[in-house]
Amino acid sequence: MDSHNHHEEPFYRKYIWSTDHKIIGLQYGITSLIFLLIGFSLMMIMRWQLAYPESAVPLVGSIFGEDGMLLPEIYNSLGAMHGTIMIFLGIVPLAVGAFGNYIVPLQIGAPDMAFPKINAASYWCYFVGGVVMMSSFFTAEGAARSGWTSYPPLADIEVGQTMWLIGMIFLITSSLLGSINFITTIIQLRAPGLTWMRLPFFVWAQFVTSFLLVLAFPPLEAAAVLQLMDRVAGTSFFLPSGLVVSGEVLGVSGGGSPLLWQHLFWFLAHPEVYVLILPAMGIIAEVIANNTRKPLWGYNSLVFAVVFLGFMSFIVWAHHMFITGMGTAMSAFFQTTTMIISIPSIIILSAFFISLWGASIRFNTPMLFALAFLPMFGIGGLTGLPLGFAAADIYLHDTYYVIGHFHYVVAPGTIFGLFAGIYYWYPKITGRKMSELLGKLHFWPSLIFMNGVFMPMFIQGLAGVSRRLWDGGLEYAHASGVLHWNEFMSISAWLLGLAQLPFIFNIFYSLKRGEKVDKNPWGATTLEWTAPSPPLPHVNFEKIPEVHRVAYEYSVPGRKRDFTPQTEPKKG
Amino acid sequence: MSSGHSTADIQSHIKVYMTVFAALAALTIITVAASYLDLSTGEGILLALTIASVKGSLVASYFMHLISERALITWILMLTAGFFFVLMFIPMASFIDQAQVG
Amino acid sequence: MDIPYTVEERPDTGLFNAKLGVWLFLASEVMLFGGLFSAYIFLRYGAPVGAFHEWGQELNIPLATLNTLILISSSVTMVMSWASLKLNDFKKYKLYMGLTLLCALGFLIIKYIEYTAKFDHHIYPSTNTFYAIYFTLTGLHGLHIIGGMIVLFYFWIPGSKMWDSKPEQFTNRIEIAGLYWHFVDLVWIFLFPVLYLL
Amino acid sequence: MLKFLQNYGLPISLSEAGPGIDEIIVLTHWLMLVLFIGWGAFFIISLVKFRASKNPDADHMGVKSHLSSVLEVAVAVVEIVLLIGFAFPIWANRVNDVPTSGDGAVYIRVVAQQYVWNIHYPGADGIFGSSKPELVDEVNNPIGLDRSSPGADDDFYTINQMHIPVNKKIRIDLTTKDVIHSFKLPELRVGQDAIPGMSIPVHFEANTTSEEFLQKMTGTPREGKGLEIACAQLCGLGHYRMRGYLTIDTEDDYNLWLELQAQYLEEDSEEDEWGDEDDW
Ligand code: HEA
Ligand code: HEA
Ligand code: CUA
Ligand SMILES: [Cu+2]
Repeated sequence: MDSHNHHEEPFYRKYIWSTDHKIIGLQYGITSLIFLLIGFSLMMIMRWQLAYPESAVPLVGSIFGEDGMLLPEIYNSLGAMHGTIMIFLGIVPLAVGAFGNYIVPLQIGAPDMAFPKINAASYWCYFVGGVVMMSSFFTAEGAARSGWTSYPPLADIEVGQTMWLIGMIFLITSSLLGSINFITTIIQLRAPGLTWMRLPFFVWAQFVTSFLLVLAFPPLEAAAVLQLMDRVAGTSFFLPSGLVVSGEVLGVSGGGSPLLWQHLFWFLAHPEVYVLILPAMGIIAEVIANNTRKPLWGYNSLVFAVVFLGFMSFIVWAHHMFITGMGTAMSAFFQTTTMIISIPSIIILSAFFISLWGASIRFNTPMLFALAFLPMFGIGGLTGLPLGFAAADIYLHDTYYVIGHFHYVVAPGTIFGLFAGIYYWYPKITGRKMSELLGKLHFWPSLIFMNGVFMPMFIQGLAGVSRRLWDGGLEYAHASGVLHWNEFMSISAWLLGLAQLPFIFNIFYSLKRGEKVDKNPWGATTLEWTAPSPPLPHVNFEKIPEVHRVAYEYSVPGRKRDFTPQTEPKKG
Repeated sequence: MSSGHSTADIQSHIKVYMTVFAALAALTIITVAASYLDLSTGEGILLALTIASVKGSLVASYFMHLISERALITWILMLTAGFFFVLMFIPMASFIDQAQVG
Repeated sequence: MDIPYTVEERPDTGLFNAKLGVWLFLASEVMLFGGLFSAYIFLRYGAPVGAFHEWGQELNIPLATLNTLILISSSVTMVMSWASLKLNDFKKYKLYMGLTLLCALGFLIIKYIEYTAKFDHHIYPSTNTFYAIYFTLTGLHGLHIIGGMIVLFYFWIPGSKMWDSKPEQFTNRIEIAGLYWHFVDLVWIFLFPVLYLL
Repeated sequence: MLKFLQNYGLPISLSEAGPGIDEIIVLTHWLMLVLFIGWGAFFIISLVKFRASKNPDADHMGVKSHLSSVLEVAVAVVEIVLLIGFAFPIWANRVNDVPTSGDGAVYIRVVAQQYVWNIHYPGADGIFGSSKPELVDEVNNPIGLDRSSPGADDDFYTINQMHIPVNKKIRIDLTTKDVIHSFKLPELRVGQDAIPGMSIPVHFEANTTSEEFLQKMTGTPREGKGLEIACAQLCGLGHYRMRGYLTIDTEDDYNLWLELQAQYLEEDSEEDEWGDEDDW
């Protein structure tokens, strides 16, 4: 690109309509952190309702109605939008859009992404999608209220869904543009000498993630188009004949099937959950290798496992649909594939655990988050197993057990992974380290309150409490024994919110006051640490690096430093 | 494909393109004609899809140069084709397998 | 520092960036139409036996056959315009590209005639599931044509200046635009029998 | 483990299929516990033993043995056993062995709708009349029963009140009028989505009556609160209150209840003769 005249770029070219992967990465990062905060805020309101179902919401209650009570329809809106925002506007853009954009080209020694303009377009599609989603709160109909899964017929007949669908189409387009770019970049722009088996594990994780996005997202786009047709053109793709809604026979031609949506939706949404977790695992791998001062254990099996995981994730989707009345053959198939897919996860986690043995572990903030990730993801992953057996799922489906399962993988799992990444790469982006003290002040309460929020969900789930209940189960007798946990979880959630303040403060504080560091403060081996901090606009490196070694040469016996950068030539 | 093509190469390509064009046109006529035959539904579907697949592979192989494309592309497409068929048939199979009172 | 392999091929993959990019894009398109075809199968299975065939009788097969031929021709002219560039014949390129656009326009006009004929008979997407999927599939395909036309038009007139400065890159661009265009043709090759003939 | 899980929420099971389902939940939790404790112990030991302050120089090679592969294979084997030994058979039993009225099963239709459960009983003749969407009248005929269809005259339906006899096979045909709902009897370990456009069979057998259950619950927070039908799938703003009541009767009580319902039906239709709904 126009590398020779980047000095004279006007402000809007440099920071707004930029094609530099680093700026785009930051744009993604800032936008998605804000969305995370919004998604979390919605949940803090909902947690009030769940803890104290019969009282007005403090502070913001007046928005929802005269008496400040949260109406069930608003609760449903907040729930659907919490899921949507967290997944499609928060985690994916942060994990893939921000970290992928900023780090991947640096780690493979490329001057930029392969298609810088498409990269910018991807961000702006995401931005528009986000604006559409958010503005749906302010329309007369309100935001979507049929769950993030948007199951028809409910989603076909419920108000507010149209904006959601339009927003999704933008978000999907954004992800497609982005992931095509990633794959091409990783295949084409690796620096000389950077062979596949020398790639940092993070790049592998992003590579597989991008494939999942490219191949799994389009069916949901198709499904979104069909649902949009149902809503605006009066078709009935997902509506069977003879529905009676509020006493009136629905005036549509009928003949469609609600299960069609579920198949198309989960064909994406299962791979999507691995999109949420793989980048985090990649970050964890980098942080662990660096702070154990030793190579990742079993790099080859890690790579194999992540590729296999990606492949398998396309054929397990119907484990979300066991209770739709699946027959024996299909349930056997999907249970088996679900069990198979748990094996690569176990391999990956085991490799991380074993990497700790014989290490010299530095407990800095990124490492703390990375270490906490392991058991937290472990709990989330392990509780996926009973859900994967159709027989057990008969009882556990759509209870808080499921909610507990996936929050353990996404919140103390993925979010911790992303926190680790932010603390780890912050010096590369700004040239300064984040405050360790504030970091620890962020870490410990977060760890405690995360468990405070999500552990009791398993108890409620075992008791059979359904999800998406406006009153948190007050109505139901079978919930009576576990209802008292609601208050506990809610208080934990608010404290968890408070625990984020040191983090937010830290981000701004360290920008100015953080300890100034050189380009490789952690003593790391991978390529991004050979670029200046921050890397040069548009070109990253003073000179395209040449790679001579595998990704993690730490503590090789007989060398005077305990790390050997990938760029260091082999002698002799 | 972008480099390393001599003029003669291209000229021979052009001949191939014309042949493929003729084949595509002919197959189009055939498939339309066949649809007027008195075939059972199953046979009709089979025949029409076979012809379409032949036409499709002609376009992909020659116009899109897949026949001489790099292995990498072929691998990506094979992966895609695999998931395409999964997407096509497993939802259907699962629907048929559904427990349901008729 | 420029981004490597925008024009020349990377030795170990044998590809330039945009070629890989467009194939990945086409892979995602395959899955997009895959989702819709999957919907077609689902709905056809769910409809009364023979109903899809019955409902499809309203469609105008001769007109669609003509459209198929037009689209195939546009694919040929497209590949010819690329070959002309390879032969350094810019005039021919302009001619063939113009013809491609003309074919595309013809296709859309015929599509328009077909659509209006349906609307005149009060056939809409909401009429039954067959027409729902018919209008969705052909509509989406039509959008792909329109998108392709915009790109091709750009390369035909305003973007063709690049030929003077960077002929090789321009040829590459025509090649990948062609890949997209052939794909759209390929989709139609399947849509035509599936919607009109079965 | 079962006791443990029951201390942490899991209700006691009241159905024939319950123990099987509990069994697989319990076994999976054992597997999870073993993995968690095993790796957890390894994790803690590593953190303590290899902290930088104690172990300043890392060992480049680390663990050399491939014991972990053995472990992974072991997990896979356990999963296979669980699949073949438990998950598949339980599922097959749930889906395939659907009893018919020939087996002496009690036959009930359940029609879900936004936010109630309509329970449709075939009456003394054991034959369900047909229902038609056009006939639905939310007040007088919520399930759109066609009284003129064969076997329909003695059909009756209740709203949110389901009675079943204990120790008898129950077969339910589950449908819905509008959106997806999910029919869930937590204590009976029954769960099935109601999908629009489909009628899906569900079967189970209760082995404890409501009364016995309530006795067992004395002294717990559950005291005095009977069994219920939960809706487990988001179905709109009233999802949280879509609750039905389930009563498991002894055979005699059940028959009494049926008779009572038949009486009500009679009284109803007599009243109706002057009403205007039946004029056509
Ligand atoms: C990042 C996201 C993520 C990840 C990684 C997973 C991973 C898994 N998930 Fe999860 N899942 C979700 C996100 C995720 N899931 C979401 C969002 C939903 C709900 C969607 C909705 O309905 O709204 C869901 C729902 C869901 C269901 C449907 C439940 C229902 O609706 O009834 C099922 C069923 O099979 C399932 C199974 C699994 C399995 C078997 C894994 C496996 O891949 C897990 C494998 C991992 C392990 C087996 C852990 C191994 C760990 C160790 C060996 C170490 C242990 C040691 C210590 C802890 C010290 N998941
Ligand atoms: C990635 C996905 C994700 C994440 C991270 C979370 C995070 C959280 N979720 Fe969410 N949740 C979902 C995805 C997610 N959730 C989905 C898909 C559903 C189902 C929806 C449906 O039913 O349709 C759901 C449903 C759901 C429910 C059930 C509602 C119901 O069924 O009625 C509950 C209940 O407590 C809940 C709680 C929480 C809480 C307390 C957190 C907390 O852990 C939040 C923790 C988050 C943070 C700690 C973020 C901190 C970040 C910042 C503060 C940013 C800083 C900003 C700057 C620097 C600018 N969630
Ligand atoms: Cu019915 Cu929820
Ligand atoms: Cu899943």
